[in-house]
Parts: sequence; structure tokens; C-alpha cells
Amino acid sequence: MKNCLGIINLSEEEMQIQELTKVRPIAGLPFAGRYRVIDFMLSNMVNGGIHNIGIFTQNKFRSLIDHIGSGKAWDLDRKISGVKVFNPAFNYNKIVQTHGDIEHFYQSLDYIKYASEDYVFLSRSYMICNMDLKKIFKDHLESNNDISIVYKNVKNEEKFYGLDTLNIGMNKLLISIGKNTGKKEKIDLSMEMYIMRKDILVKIIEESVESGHSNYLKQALFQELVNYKVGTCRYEGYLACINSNKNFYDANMDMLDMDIYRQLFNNERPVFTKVKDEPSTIYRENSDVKNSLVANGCDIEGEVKNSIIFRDVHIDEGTKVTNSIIMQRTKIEKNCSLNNVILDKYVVITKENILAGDKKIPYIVGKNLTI
Amino acid sequence: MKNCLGIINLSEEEMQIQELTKVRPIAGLPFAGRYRVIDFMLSNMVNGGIHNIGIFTQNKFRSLIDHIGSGKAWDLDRKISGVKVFNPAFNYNKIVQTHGDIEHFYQSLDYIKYASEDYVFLSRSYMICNMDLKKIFKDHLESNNDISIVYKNVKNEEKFYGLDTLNIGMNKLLISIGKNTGKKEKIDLSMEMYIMRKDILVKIIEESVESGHSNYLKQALFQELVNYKVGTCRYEGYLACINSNKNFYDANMDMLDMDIYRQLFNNERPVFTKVKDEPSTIYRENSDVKNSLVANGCDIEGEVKNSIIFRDVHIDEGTKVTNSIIMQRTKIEKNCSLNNVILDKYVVITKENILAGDKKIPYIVGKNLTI
Amino acid sequence: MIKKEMVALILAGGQGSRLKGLTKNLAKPAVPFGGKYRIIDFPLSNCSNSGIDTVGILTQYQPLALNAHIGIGKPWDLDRTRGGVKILPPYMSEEGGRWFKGTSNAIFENIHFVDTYDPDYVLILSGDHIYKMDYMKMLKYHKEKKSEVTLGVIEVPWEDTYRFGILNTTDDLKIYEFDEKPKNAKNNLASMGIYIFNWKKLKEYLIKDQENPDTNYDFGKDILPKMLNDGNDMYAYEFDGYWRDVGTLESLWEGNMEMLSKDAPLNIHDRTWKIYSRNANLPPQIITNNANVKSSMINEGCYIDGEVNKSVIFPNVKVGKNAKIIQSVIMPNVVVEDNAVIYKSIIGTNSIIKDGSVVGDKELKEITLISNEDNGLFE
Amino acid sequence: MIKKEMVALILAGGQGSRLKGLTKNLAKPAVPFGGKYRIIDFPLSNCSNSGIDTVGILTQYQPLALNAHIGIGKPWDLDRTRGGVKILPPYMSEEGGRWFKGTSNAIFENIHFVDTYDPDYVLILSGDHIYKMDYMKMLKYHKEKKSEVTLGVIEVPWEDTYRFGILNTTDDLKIYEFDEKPKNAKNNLASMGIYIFNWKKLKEYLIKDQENPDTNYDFGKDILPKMLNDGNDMYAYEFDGYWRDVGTLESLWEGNMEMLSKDAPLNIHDRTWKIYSRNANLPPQIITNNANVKSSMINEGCYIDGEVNKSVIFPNVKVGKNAKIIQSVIMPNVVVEDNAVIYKSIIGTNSIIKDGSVVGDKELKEITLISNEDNGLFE
Repeated sequence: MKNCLGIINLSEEEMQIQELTKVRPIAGLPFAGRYRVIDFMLSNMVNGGIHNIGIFTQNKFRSLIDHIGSGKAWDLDRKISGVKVFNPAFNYNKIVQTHGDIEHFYQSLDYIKYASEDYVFLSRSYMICNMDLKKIFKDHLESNNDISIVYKNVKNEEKFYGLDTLNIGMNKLLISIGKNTGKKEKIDLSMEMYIMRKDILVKIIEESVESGHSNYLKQALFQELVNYKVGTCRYEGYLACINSNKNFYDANMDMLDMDIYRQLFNNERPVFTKVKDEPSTIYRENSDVKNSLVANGCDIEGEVKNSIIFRDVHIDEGTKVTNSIIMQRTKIEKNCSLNNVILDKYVVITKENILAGDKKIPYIVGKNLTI
Repeated sequence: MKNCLGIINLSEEEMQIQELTKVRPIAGLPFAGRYRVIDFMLSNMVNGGIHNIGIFTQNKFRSLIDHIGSGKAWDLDRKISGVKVFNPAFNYNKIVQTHGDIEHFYQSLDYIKYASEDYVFLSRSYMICNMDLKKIFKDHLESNNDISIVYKNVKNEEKFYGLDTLNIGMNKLLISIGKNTGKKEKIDLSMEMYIMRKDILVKIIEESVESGHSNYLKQALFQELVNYKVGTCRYEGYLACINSNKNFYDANMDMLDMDIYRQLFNNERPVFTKVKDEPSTIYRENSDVKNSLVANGCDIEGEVKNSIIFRDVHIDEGTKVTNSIIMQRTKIEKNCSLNNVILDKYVVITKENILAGDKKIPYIVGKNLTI
Repeated sequence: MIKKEMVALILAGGQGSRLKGLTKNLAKPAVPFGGKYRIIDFPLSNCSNSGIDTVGILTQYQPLALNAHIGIGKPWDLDRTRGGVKILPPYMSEEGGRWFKGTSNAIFENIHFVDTYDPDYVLILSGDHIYKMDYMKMLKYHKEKKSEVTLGVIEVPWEDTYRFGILNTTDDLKIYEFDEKPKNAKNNLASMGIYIFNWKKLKEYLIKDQENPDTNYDFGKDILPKMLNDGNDMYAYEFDGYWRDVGTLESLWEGNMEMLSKDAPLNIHDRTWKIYSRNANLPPQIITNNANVKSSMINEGCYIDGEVNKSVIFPNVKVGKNAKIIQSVIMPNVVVEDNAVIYKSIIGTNSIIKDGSVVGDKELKEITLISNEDNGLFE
Repeated sequence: MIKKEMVALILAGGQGSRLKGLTKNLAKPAVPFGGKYRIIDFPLSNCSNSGIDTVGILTQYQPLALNAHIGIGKPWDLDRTRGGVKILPPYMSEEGGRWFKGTSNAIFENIHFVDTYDPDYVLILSGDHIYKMDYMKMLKYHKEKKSEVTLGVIEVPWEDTYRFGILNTTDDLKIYEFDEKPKNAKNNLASMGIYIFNWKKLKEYLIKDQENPDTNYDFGKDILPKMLNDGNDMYAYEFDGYWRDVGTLESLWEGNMEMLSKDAPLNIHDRTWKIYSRNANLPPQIITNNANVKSSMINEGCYIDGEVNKSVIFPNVKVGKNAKIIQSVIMPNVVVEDNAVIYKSIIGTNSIIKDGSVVGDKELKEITLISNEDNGLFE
């Protein structure tokens, strides 16, 4: 897929995940002990042979820029191509603010146009999966379709409500895109990943800006699909959609299922992320850890069950953590009890605190708080 | 100066240099064949031992971010500290836009506060010089003043009109800051570089935001100077102020004076910039080059006199270029004649063109144009 | 080239034969230590944290893993435009091949490298000790004492003096005698193998030593005694932190175990003096429902389905169901299959401990080493 | 470690004694060429541009400058997380020191390195040729021909065949005979020293060759003839671009001069196939009012106050007033003082040509070399 440009569009709805996305976009959410959500799509692209990737951000891009850096962690600090983050340009003189992301893509159209690649793989970042993009690209080329959309056939569950579904006809061709109202038992869920020749994408963006009929790239794509031969590519494998607190919590907990864990983390297509200088995690004499994912740099003196522990977490003596997600550099002092809790980064839970949420509505403590 | 944080504030007036700053801030203007204006201040800081540098941009920051990259060229791609570019945060929900840069500094105050350094060296980037900051810092420490401002004693010339001048009293203490109206024959020109303890800068910014009396950091500083013991440090050496087309042109031409050239470029305090993969410049059989500065990657078949030629410029047979600044990747076809001209990057001058400006108002051709 | 006040040289060429199979395909400084590091990470991180930005590493024996580990020094922030870390292998010249004949010869062969930076001082370190030390404080002391050579020393228990090179000093720590592994020590200050020399003086002695037909080309045996005899001012610099030679299987095992106690003398979590290493990209460790982990260190990529007690587990180790690891050091990529039991052992990188096998001394007395051809090769 | 389809190995251990003083302290592949490059930049850039991301460089002779030049391969975009460029020096093992005894022995000693990437093919290159070539096209040919070994060949004038290793081939370019420096050549296809091998096959022959008591440990003398005799399918791959061996002073001088003509056969300005090198940070070149530069290449950091004609001037060279440089190659950091005259010479790095001196053959017949001890040392 050296001949394919990768675009990750971070213009995402954050309505159902506000507490954790106050300080970062969904793409920047910590996941599975040491990753951020965007690492999965970036790694998919890199493992698929895409070496030129543009990330189109909206607001709150600073932490993301820190995370991506020069792209070294993904081997994307290349002379030609590599990774580039596009923040929406901020024009002091232009107070009128258009909504939507299409304007942002239009501003950076030269980047897309003049990239040496002929194809483009367009995606969001909130869908977590480990996908063999080489195979998807091959399928697309063999199909001779103008555009291919990636989907997964899933048993319908609440977590997929409101997402796009594909109606697929003969020869895997797309008939239409709809919304999942939850009525069907099985659906073909759109993974919002599109492959096409680059000139098609450029044309869609230009026409959309000219006509003004769409503010969002996704709208524009949907509007223009009728003019192209659109096929579908099927993905098999684990998929999580990080678009609500509950989905975020559940997807993290999914990592404790070894079958799912191995679908996401394997040697063939590793997930890359920024590495940190942390020593090994130390388990003290009275610690008791079971069925948990633990990152480096932790100091565990208490009890941890069915939980995801990020880097450099300190869990003091007598403390019990169950069914919880404890993010980086958090400290839980003595004799606390936490159940169904999400602690954001740099949180301190002072001693003898009892925090308990419900699996459906986990209790969330925002970044930097001490309680 | 390991104990000193560097801040480069790019909030600069571009009124008199509009054509060339359409696409970039003054800090990003190409200079002396292969540099950009900001390289000089960055190199001064690095050579002075400052390893933690924040660059506060206004708009048009993208080309600058490309230029700085990870900071490798200045050895600033460090694990701790290094170089960080602060773009003004762009809040979609906050349509009300405050003018000035103080808000921007206030947004990033944590960066300044929590840096491990105790001192701060604050500067603009439009003053080009090669300064021994170690000496300046030593002078400041020995003076026991709260704040020191760097100045140069200059013969008054038109190019310095409108800039800040210092009125200096006993013991090199500052009496007041004024504007240069051009009446005096010699002036103490403020180089707009300030050294102080970091907590003083933080206090000035906080108080200014609280009281709302200043929109610009410079205003705030001036307002607060009365509350501190302010001294002055004298700089001797070449100084150019890039704040108008004419000054930009003249400063480039100054580089052809070997005395000035050697003041800016020496082995002791080298000027660093992003390196490019360019082959050697080739001078063809009928070329005739005199008194010029030529960068790598050029192909010269014609005549070049008293000019600054940037990287990868092609000057065809029969063409004469005199007293001109020819920026990167420009092509001048056969039998042209250029005198007192500035060509921005990627310009093509088609054959037999005659372009001539005046030394006071050089003729400028903007980026990417073909004429 | 710009002048540097002090250049550091790390002697990393030794075979480390007392580490037996571990160093068959691996230089001693590249031996894994402390759950994720290699021994050389300690002096390198010390240099970086001390603000020394020019380091030469003299390699000779099995340097491939070491070279790959060090690269251009990025993990230690030593990838500098001027200075940084440089690997100095032996090489062939017009006069033929030149192996380093000993420690002093190794530095002699690299005089030119040091001279490029025109330093006033040279810091000589060995690549096989575990400690955290600010070399700049030692340099300050060296300057204050107006010393020609300053040796880092540490107080050792009197009963252990016979194992060390002891320095006999006057009250102001001026050295008047070297006492190598003395039976009846007069002092209990042991040399740590850390030296600061005035470069000009050292260079002079290095050149002289090459011409001496009886030389052993050794710092300790030739250069230092000669300098002392000639009446140069030499001082001891006392260091009072944790310092350990990990050149034998016993000391390597002990050094690892010492990291597990609650009041570990080497605080690896200290953020003001981090020990850097090349970080692998591996997923977090998994502790299953069957696992039972106590008093142990575990690193990323591990899958623990059995019992781990008082042990140091390096990255990417698999511990199967009902497997037991007691008081052991398990190096990277080891697979401990189901039902295997390991007592007081060091298991070399890439080893496989088969289902049901029992390794090591059940009485927890002797240390057992399991090593293999692939010890050197991991990322 | 991930599998790579093809790994490249560059033989960079040769002394290059025909370059005389230039290689006294410098490996031949590190010799400056073309106004800013070192010879090895060409094969390295070719690898990078061909999309080969795993390259081993076998060094032995005076590797310091070469090591510093290559670093972790950043300039060639070869600083890869998986693969990238690795320097492979000889080293000491348990059995003692192992210098590479010849080209085939050098690769034999690094079989393990190649095996880490489990490649199907190995590309063997030498570090002393100037050319631009897409090795991936050659690999495609190799696969199409179902070849065991493919040799890059170039047509040479019939009258020069006696200077080359000539390959005699059938009509479909299958090789049936090697003809080393033939007096009466049957063919004019010369070997370029570029080989693609099926790795399994090569490995087998390397191991066999080590056991042969009569071996010269040489690719050309031992491995290739043996493989041909055994009936392996070997093909020639014709290359029709510019290719030049710069292993002698004459050819080095000529190679430089060839870059100056208007229709230079090696287009160094081609942006689709850039030659990368480590870029110095130097200010632009200054051409003064007194200067007179014609038909020459000049690089950054130069100060030209005299006459330069048909010459290649490397970075940071000073040419004084009334100095004259005719048909010469001036390597980095040279100072040509006022009134000095240089005819048809190669001036080694860091040389000083004194005021008023005359160097070289005024008749422009013989090539003169000025070299010095510091040839190897520049950034």
C-alpha cells in the first residue's frame, strides 16, 4: 500500500463521553494500559504499508501533537512522507466561522493533491481494531470499484445504535447507507473507512465546497456516492467503537478476554505507541493481583481484580480495586475500595475512600483531581 | 545558562513587509541564502546554553512548524526540555476574540511556571544578530537587577525609526523607554530582549490579565517596569531589524560585506538551520559571478553580481542578475535582466524579461508566481 | 569541533567470563539487569543525568547486541550534534589489525578521538557496575583538590576488603598507596573503577606506557601505580550511595534481588535520576486469574498464569499454568511452560523451560544458570 | 523480528591502497566524492531509493570516519525501527579475535545477522562504485529468470575488456563462464560487483567455502566459480546507466571531472533519485569581486577569492586572492593561500597549500595527490 495516502479524520462527536474528552479528543483517550485510541488506526496504516499519513484534527489538538511528536514511535519520521498533523488554520481576520470539517480539508487540499500516492484510505480514529489493510487494499483493487467502504457484520447491540449501517446488494455493491435504529438482529456496520483513488476524494471535496451543500466530509461523501460505483470490504475480527463512556469502559474490559486481547495484540501486526522510560512494575509482598492488565512503572501493594492499570500507578496497602480503569500516574492511598470506577490521569484518591459505580454507568474522576 | 528558559515571541507587526509575509511570519522569512530569520535567535539561545525554548506564534504558523520540526537542527530534540511551539489555542465555542498576545501567554502559563529553569530570556525574532548570551546572562546576574534589557548604541538611521529606545541613567539603570522619532544622532536602541527571574514574568502576565490593562506582553512589561529595578546590557556587534521590505533587502545585502558576514557567521557561535539534501552549486562555462553569496544546489549559466542566491536556483544563459535576492527553487530563464529585485520561492521568470526596482523600493515577486 | 570540559570513556570490551554462558554471545555490559535494563544503561544514564554529553564506548568482545542497543544514544539523550555517544571498536589500519591489548591500550588507541574535543578532564568508567552517581560533583571535588587523578571509592565492610582494590589515604583523602586485594587491609576504601584524569597528564602516561616492554596495558596495574610513584597528586572521592559490581553470577543474582525489597537501596523509581534504556514496544503485562505474584518485578509483554515469588521477570516472558518461579531472574523472551518449576536460577534470554521440568536448587542454596546460544539476541 | 524479502550487504572493509595517502586513515568507502558526498553515499542512497530498508555494512579498515558518517542512517532515511542500517565490524568472540579474512568470510561471519531477517534474497554491493540504480528492478529480473545468482553487468568498450571481470553469456544472458581480465575477450559485459543471491543457496556455499582449505575467502575467486561449476542458474542483468569504479587516483579524478560537463552522465540534480549524505551546517559560499569561477562545482562554507576552473571544490574550502585552481579536486576544509597555484591535483581533506606555492603538473598530464594525516577527520 505504498501507493496509498492515509487520512485520519478526527472530527468526531463527543456528546456521550464528555468528562474524559474535556482535555483531549477521542483519538487521544488512553486505552488498554498504555495506548491511546489513535494508535490503533495509525498502526493499522503503518502495518499495511502506508507511509504517508495526514491527521486532521479539530480542537484540543495539543496533547495529540505531543503524543505523535515526530512520528518516530510509528517509524513515521521519514524524509519523504511520514506523519503530518493538520490543525484547523486560525484566521484572525475572518471572524465568521463555518461549522464542520469540510473547510479544513479544503484548506489543506494541496497536501492531498500533491502527495505522490494515487490512492487514499480515509478513516476516523474511534473504531478500534487490528486490520490487515494490505488485504483490504487488494480486495478494493480487484473489485474495480471506484470506492470501497469497510464494514463488519455484527450482532446488533446497544453499543452500535446510531452508527451507520450499509445496505449491501449483489456483488458486494453498496445500495445505501442508513442509521442503525436497533431494529435488526444482525447489521453490516460501516466502519467509516473508505478507499478510493485520490482524485475522486479531491473532486468530492471541491464540489462540496463549491456547492456548499455539506459542512462535513462525511455528508459530502454520502451525497456523492450516487455518482460512483461503490463496493464494500468485509472485516472480520474484534471491533470497538469508542463513542460513549460505557463503550469506552466495556472496550477496556474486553482486553481481559484473552481471545480478544490476542486479536488486537499480535506479533504480525503490532500496535505501536510512544514509549516511556518506566521501570518494571513491582508487586509487593501483600499484593494480590488477578485477571488484570498492568502497565510498567506501577507499585502495587493492595488488591487488584478485573482491572486495567496504566503506567506509574501506585496502589497502597489495604486498598481494593475491582472492575476499574486506573489511568497513568494515579495514586490510590491506603484502605480504599474502588469498584466500576474510571480514574483519569494524575488523580489522587486519599485514604479510606470508597468509590463505587455501576457497570453501565462507571464512576468517573476527571484529570488532576484529588478526592 | 542552563538555568534559563528561552521564549521567542513572534507577535510582530508586519505592516511594512506585507508581500513577503503573506505566507509566513517575519520569523519565517528566508535570509542570507539558506537561513530563516528565527534561526539567528534560536542559535543565539542554543549557543548560550539555553536548552528549553518556547516559541509563541500568532497565525501563519504552519511553515514555521515545518521548519522547526523536532528541533534536531538546533540539537533541541531533547528528552527533557527542547523546543516547543505554542500556537494560539483555538476555541470553537468562544467566538469572542481578544486581541493581543497576552491571552496566549496566559493560556500557556503552566509551561513557563513548571519549567525547571529559574530565569527566563524573552525575545522577539526580528532582530538579527550573533550575540554571546552567556556574557549577557553573566552581566545580568552580577548587576543584581530584577530585569535587564539588552540594547545597542547605534548611529540613528531611518531603519531604526519607530523602534523602542532606552533612556539609561546612572549605573546603567533604565530611566524610561521611548520611541525613536529620529531626532537624536545616536540612540540606545532596545533590542526587545529581557532577562529576569521567571517568577517576575509570571507575575507580570498574571497581573496584567487580571487588571486587563494590557493586551500585549510588551505593554504589560512596560507598565510593570516601574515596580522593578531594571538594568541594561549593552550589545556590540552587527544588528539588523527585519521590519520592512527595505530593511529586509538591506540586511541581506549587508551579508556581502565580509566584516559584517564574519560577525554573523563564525565557528565559535555557529548559526544553525534545517539542512537540505542539495548537491554542490555548479558554475557553467559562461557564468560570471562576482561579489555574491550563493547557496547549494544552484545551476548558474548567466551573470550574477552583488546578489544573494538561495538554494536550488537556476539562472539561465544570457541572464544578468544584479543587486537582487533570489529565493529558493526559483528559475530565471534565458536573457533576462534583473536589478534590485526580490524573488520569493518557486518563482519562474520567463525568458527575455526585464525587471528593475529601486534600491529603496526593491521590486518584489511573490511566491509561486510565473511572470 | 568544539571544546568539551570533560569527555567520558566507558570500557566495555571485557568478555566477562565469570558470567559464564550469559556472555557467550554478548559483551558483559550488554547483560540484562533489573527487569528491563542492560548493565551499561547505568553508567550511560549517569553520564546523561550528570550533564556529560560526550561519551566514547570502547568495545571489542561480541559487540553486536551492544552496538544495536546503543545506536546513536537516543534513549540516553546522547544523540548530540556536537559530541554525543560514539562507539569505538578496534580496527585495522595500514599497520594491520589492532585489537585492544588491555584497558590502557584501548584508550591509547583512541587518543585521537579524545583529542578532537580538546578536554581538560577525562572520566574513565567501566561498563559493569550498578549505581547512580553525579560525576559532576566528583569533577568539582577533583578541581577543588587540584588533583591529577581522582578515584571514586566506597567504604566496604572490613571483612570484605580482601576482595577489593583498597586505597590507603591520608586524612585529607590523598592516596599514598594501592593495596590490591589485601590480606590485612589498612583501610576499607575500595576503588569503584571510576577515574577522573587531567587529560594532558593521562595522555603523557599512556604514550610512555606503550613504550614500556613490561607493561600489561592495564590501568590498575601499570598506569595508576606509575603515576603514584612519580609523585602525582591523587585523591580518593568518597561515594556513599549504592554501588555493586555484577561481574559474577552470584553478584548479578544478588543485585537483582536487592531491587525487590521495600527499602531497596537503589531507587529505580526516582524521577530526578532516571535510568534510561531502549524501550521495547510491547503490550502491558497480563496477570491471569490463576496467577499468584508476590514480591516480584514484572515487565511489559509478560503473560503470567502461574506463581511468581521474589523474582525479577524481564519483558515478554510467558509463565504457564501451575508453573512456579521462586527467587529467580528470568531474562527477556523466556517461555516457562505449564507445570515447570524454577528455583533460585538465572534463565538466559530466549530460553524455553519445558512443561513439568524442575530447574535449580530446591533448597535455595546454589544459583543455577540456564543459558543458550541466543542469549545475545533480543530487541 | 519481522521477515524482509531482501537484505543488502555493503562490503566496506577494503583498504583501498590504490588511493594511496587518501586512505591512510580512512576506509575507501568514506573517501569524499562529487563535491559533497562520500563514495558509500551512492550505494546507500540507491538502497534507500529502491525501497530496501535493511542494510548491513561490513567494515574493518579504519572505520571511525565511516561509522560517524553513517550513524544510524538518518540521512538515507534508513533509521528504521525494524531493519535500517547496521554497521558490522569484526569482533572478538570466545574463540578469540576474528578479522574478516576476505569478502566471503566477512559475510560468513555475519550469517547470523542476515538470518535475523529471514530474507529470501541477499543483495551484495561494494562500497566503491559511483552509479544510480534501482535494485528492485534487478530483483524483479532475478525472480523472472528464476535465477540463483544474478550479477549486475555493464557493457564496456571492447578495448577496455582486459581491465574487467568479463561474463560470457548465452543469448538469454545466462552465464556460462567467468573470464577475469581476459586478453582476448569473447564478450564485453563486465561485472559491476552487484549480486543478488537466493539466500539459502548462498549460505550453503559460504559454509562449504569456510571448510575448504584452499579457499581465498573471496566472492569472485571462490564462491561464484564454484556455484557456476555446480550448475546453478546464474544470469547477467544489464545496466545501461552511468557506472564508475573510483578505486584509483585516476578514476577518482575522472569521476569528479565527469560531473562538470553540461550533459553529465550522472545527473546529481535529479529529484526523483536523490543522493543523500550527511549535510554539514555551513553558511553559503562566497564568491568575491576578485573571483573567477568557471565550469566548476563549489559547496557551502567556501570562500572563493581567486580563480577556479574545471574543478570540484568540497565544503569549507578557502581560496585566497590570486590563487588558481585548474582541473583539480579540493576536498573539505582545505586552505589554498593567496597566490598558490594548483594544477590537475587531488588535495586531501584539511590540507594547507601555502602562499605562492605551485602544486601539480602544469602540462595537465599527471595527477598529483596532496594528502596528510588528517584526511579522515572532518564533519
